[in-house]
Amino acid sequence: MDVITITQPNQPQAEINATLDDGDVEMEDEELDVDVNGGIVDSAKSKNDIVVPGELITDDPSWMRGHGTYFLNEKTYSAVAGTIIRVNKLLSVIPFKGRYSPETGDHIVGRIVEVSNKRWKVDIGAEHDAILMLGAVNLPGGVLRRKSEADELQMRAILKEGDLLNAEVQSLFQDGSASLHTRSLKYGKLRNGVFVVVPSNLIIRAKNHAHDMPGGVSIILGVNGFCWIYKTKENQVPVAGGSSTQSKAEAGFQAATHNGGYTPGMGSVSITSLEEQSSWDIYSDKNDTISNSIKETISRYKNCLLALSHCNIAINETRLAKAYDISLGYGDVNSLVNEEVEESIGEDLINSGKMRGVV
Amino acid sequence: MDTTYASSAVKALPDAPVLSILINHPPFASMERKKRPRNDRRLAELSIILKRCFEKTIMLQNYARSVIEVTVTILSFDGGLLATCCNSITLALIDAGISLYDYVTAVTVGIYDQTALLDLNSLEEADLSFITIGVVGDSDKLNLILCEDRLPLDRVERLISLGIEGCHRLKQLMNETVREVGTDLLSKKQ
Amino acid sequence: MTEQFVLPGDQIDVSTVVTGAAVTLGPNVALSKSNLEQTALSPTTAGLLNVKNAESRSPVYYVESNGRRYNPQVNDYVIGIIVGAFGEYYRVSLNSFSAPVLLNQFSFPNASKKNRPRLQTGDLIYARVESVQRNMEAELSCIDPTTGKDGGFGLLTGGFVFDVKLAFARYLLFDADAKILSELVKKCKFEIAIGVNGRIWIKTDDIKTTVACSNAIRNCQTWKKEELSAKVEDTFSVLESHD
Amino acid sequence: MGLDYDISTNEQEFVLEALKQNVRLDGRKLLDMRDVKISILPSEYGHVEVSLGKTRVACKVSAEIVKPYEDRPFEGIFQINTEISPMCSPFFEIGQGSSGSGSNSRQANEEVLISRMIEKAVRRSNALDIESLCIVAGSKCWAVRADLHFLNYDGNFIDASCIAVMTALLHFRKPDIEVAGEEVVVYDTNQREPVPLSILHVPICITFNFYNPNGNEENVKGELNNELILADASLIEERLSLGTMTITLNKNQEICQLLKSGGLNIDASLIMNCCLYASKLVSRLNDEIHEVLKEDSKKRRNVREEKELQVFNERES
Amino acid sequence: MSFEAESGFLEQVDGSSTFEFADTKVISSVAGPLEISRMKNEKATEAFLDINILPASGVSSTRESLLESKLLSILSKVIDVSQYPRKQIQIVIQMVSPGESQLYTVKELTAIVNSVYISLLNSGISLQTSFLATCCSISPSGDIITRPTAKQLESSRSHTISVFSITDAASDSLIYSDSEGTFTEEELLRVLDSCAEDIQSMNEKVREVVHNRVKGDYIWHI
Repeated sequence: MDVITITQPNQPQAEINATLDDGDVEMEDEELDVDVNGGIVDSAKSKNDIVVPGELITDDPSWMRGHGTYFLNEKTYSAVAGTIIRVNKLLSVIPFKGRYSPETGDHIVGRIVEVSNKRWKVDIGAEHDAILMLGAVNLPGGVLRRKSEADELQMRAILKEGDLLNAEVQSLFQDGSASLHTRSLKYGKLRNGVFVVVPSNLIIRAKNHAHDMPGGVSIILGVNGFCWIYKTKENQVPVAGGSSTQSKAEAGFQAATHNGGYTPGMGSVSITSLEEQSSWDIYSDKNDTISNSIKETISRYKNCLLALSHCNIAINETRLAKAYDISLGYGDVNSLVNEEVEESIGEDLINSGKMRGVV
Repeated sequence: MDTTYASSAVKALPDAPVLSILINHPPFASMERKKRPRNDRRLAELSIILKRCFEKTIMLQNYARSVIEVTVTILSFDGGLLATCCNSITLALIDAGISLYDYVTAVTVGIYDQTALLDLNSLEEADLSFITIGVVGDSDKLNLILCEDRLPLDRVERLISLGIEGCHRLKQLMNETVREVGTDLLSKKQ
Repeated sequence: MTEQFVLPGDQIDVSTVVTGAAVTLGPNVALSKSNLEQTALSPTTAGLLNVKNAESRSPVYYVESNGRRYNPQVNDYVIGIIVGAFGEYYRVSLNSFSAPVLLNQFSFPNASKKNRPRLQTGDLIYARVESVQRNMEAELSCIDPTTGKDGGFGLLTGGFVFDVKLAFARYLLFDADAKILSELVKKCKFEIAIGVNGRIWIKTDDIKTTVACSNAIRNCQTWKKEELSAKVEDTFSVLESHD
Repeated sequence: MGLDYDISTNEQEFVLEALKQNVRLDGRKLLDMRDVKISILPSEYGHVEVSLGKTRVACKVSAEIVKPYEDRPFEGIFQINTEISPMCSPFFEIGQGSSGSGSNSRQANEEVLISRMIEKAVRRSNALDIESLCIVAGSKCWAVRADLHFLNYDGNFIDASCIAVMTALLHFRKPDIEVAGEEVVVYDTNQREPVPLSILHVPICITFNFYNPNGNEENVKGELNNELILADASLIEERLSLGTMTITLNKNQEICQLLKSGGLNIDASLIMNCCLYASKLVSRLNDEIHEVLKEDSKKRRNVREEKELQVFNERES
Repeated sequence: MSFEAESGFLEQVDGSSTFEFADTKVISSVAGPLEISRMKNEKATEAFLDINILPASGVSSTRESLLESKLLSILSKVIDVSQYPRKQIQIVIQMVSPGESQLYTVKELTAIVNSVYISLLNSGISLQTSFLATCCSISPSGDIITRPTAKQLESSRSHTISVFSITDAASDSLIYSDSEGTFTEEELLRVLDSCAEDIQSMNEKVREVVHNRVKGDYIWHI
């Protein structure tokens, strides 16, 4: 009998020996058959079943096949490594990782990559660049204004290549690419902060993705994994952290209307020509003055975000706030870029979660 | 075993989906430290072969107007180049969440006298005749066969059947790893 | 054959033209540039000189040549392959490697913004050359200008398409007693569309007959008239003998 | 990006449907090869033209004396040039294959594969004994080169060019030489009969193409194993094929090279059948090549005898 | 003094021919007007002539580039390039046997020009005129040899290639001429005269070859 060895670099020595000793392919097959063929799920199987490409999910033809699956005859197979999701009779597999695939209503952060005919192309980390139509942005001069030809000619004055913005996915095209809009006060061009990218699958979908954090810093956790950490806007009713049921945007909106005073950079509803002039501010390229301490806090949040991403911990605002707390114990901001520190922040976070029984 | 690293990215393109595979073989990866010409036909051939291996296995129909770019960098070469590229690309594609019909696994099988050997190192490759076998999933169908040495025709059948078994075994190992990583990812997400 | 063989540089004899007649230059005939003192005609390629309406006041001079690559001429019937779409146009290939021509999505009978044909890349269409302009891509149309209806133009479904030489395609299309077609009629029932761009589409009831017909038409370009019947017979019998 | 053939969906569907019914456009059965016509140009040695149906390839072998490579003083040099020009079809572009892995167009891929295939089949398999090309170790050796001229494309360049190269190598005669120390005397072909190359074996390529009568899923997961296999594809068949395999064998039933690069997945037993079938074709083609060579040498001998007779007669008169 | 020519035997291109004289043999092919395959080659008002000359053995070198540029200067005068704006015409020449040593290009160029002319006629691409090329050498004793062999060429004092346009089956104007070596003005004129004469005699046979091709193209009609 021929000796067959396929060694896996990371495999512990004992296992390699076991393989060697066995020396028989057919027999190994039975022994090492780890759930490969047993992957047929009946409806009783637990919710988070892991499947891998080519694995049989079910031979029940009554299921409808969704994303991440394919079928032959009556059998449905998985096309990606991920977890099975069932919605009514629709069976789909969500990959563990992958490019962001936009869904209507997602709050995302993106970067302008191209200015073209009446539209911008926006890199949102998906397969295709998203499209932001000129008619889907708040034009300077107030929300009520209609777009004019002059606007078409000066699109670069509004948003140009390299600009970052946060927006909502308005609709999807047939090929899965997204059309965005920023026709709300909480969306628009981004300034006064730093841009961080984490894998999109780590961002936990929530009602709100824009949060004011302790330390005078706000954060937008784009569903696409693009995040923006910036100095909290002034003249704004302070919003209590994550426990607040009222969304920041709503609060901001109230601030704008109730206080009577306008908030620069919020694109408030304005009709006077004076305010029209100042509403160009929402597309300004200039940062406000930011104090060193705020800058340091922003950096700390950034490093915390990266630490979470490094440890593959799903991110939401509470976890980030906790990570921030933990990070304070590690002293200087600069020390946080150390890989070991990142890992121990992650560990601390998981442990603290376990202790409290939540997270 | 040599190590290769593959990354994949999807980007918009006006037409039909495109799969592009680029192989880097830096001088430090092999013993001779030979600088390779930029238009090395051997690497060009390798990348074409790999491209054809994956073209039918990736569900390209899901990626209209996109390009899937795969870059393989050979970090250390010690035999089984094509097979390892194949396996690492499979894992990289799975990691990138790209839809595949099944795993593509490949392994080299050599023959010494009457004995068939799996997975040769570069010294063995230099002296023995060997073939590279590639299989998709658990089937007995061949996706890839490459033989560049002289080999009696009547030996081929045995080498192929051993190769297929090797590929199936490799699939199991890769499967375990993918599941492990997946479980780990999931546990932290909770 | 009565037509005269000519080469570029040969002077075409126009002495027979009636004085005051307006001579039309057909395909492959140009004003000679070598002789500026008097108007002289010269062929631009090797071929057979033809004169239509020689005695009349509007004679047409043209040179027949049997090329492979088609140059669009207005009102020609052509078979094209859709190779792409942009804006409201389809890009259509008339010969492999030639520059594609255009087909407006509204150049179909009863096409409107809401109701227009959805053609896919790879679809085969039978169309008429609508306009040809220097420096612009030629444009096709699937509307018969006399009736405004489809007139047989439009999508060709099923069947098989193959290439023949240009003069042969013209002969098949215009010569009512093209012998090969009457021979084929004896053998089987078929649908045929002939494009003067050298493409012929044929559809019969089964695969083997289609193969036999297409081979017969294609190969008959090298057959003499008298051996045609026998060779058509051969072509069909070879395929039928097949298992 | 180069230009490509425009093939309609109608043709695609028709060809596949025909193949399913075991009908090919030129009347062949699936595994039939087209007739191979090998013609040796009479004016010189080692200039051969091969037609496979309408596919036409010429190969010209030439030799000159050069300095061997530094690291291989005991070996001669053997090079094969496989540049494809648009002469055989506008589909191919000049300089495509040499641009290496950077270029991604289909025709560039095709050219790289053809050139690598011939390289592996003939050069790597040691069909030509390059040690016999050594004249004076380290300073003088024969550099033999085979230049392939691709004249007309109708599919299956690989098989045709392999036959062309091997026939040309077998036919080629290099001038006779005499070595005196470091000095080499080269005799004109009129002075001394030129000598053949030392050919160790004759590798012949056979290419199969695969087609899928079912969906992708069936090919990956299904159990039908009814993929269509055909030998010696024509132009349209080659353009529509979903996978190809080239096996190179010599008459000793030895594989010199085997490549199935991805495409459709084909059952191992079918692959083995292809290999066995190929070995039959190879021995037939091998015989054909030697038949042509024998004919040619007979012809040449006659011509020579005639010439000699003429010279003799002239002298007599 | 004879030559051989054949036309229209390649399937995938629009025109093809071989031309062979005194051990020099070439195959040429013409395809066009085609879509431009590289944007940088596009010419707004005329066709781009994509000329490639492939040596019989070895890879293209500066020698082939030289021949290509000479051929381009001839062809751009005789092909009606303005007829095909933004298109390309692909012309490929495969040398089969050069019939002269590496030092000379004259015989090859002669065969190339004549072969391309026949291929162009076969392809149906618009020409302004017919044309043919021939070459002469002057031996040390002052004799003019038209279409010399390799040996005659090597022993010659000078050699000339000339291309004449042909109007009504007679050599008309000189399109291109290229001489090398030493010669007097009087000798050059004599050479050109004998070239013109030679071309006129060649034209008859070329015409016949082309006519036969056309007849073959219409065999179904006869």
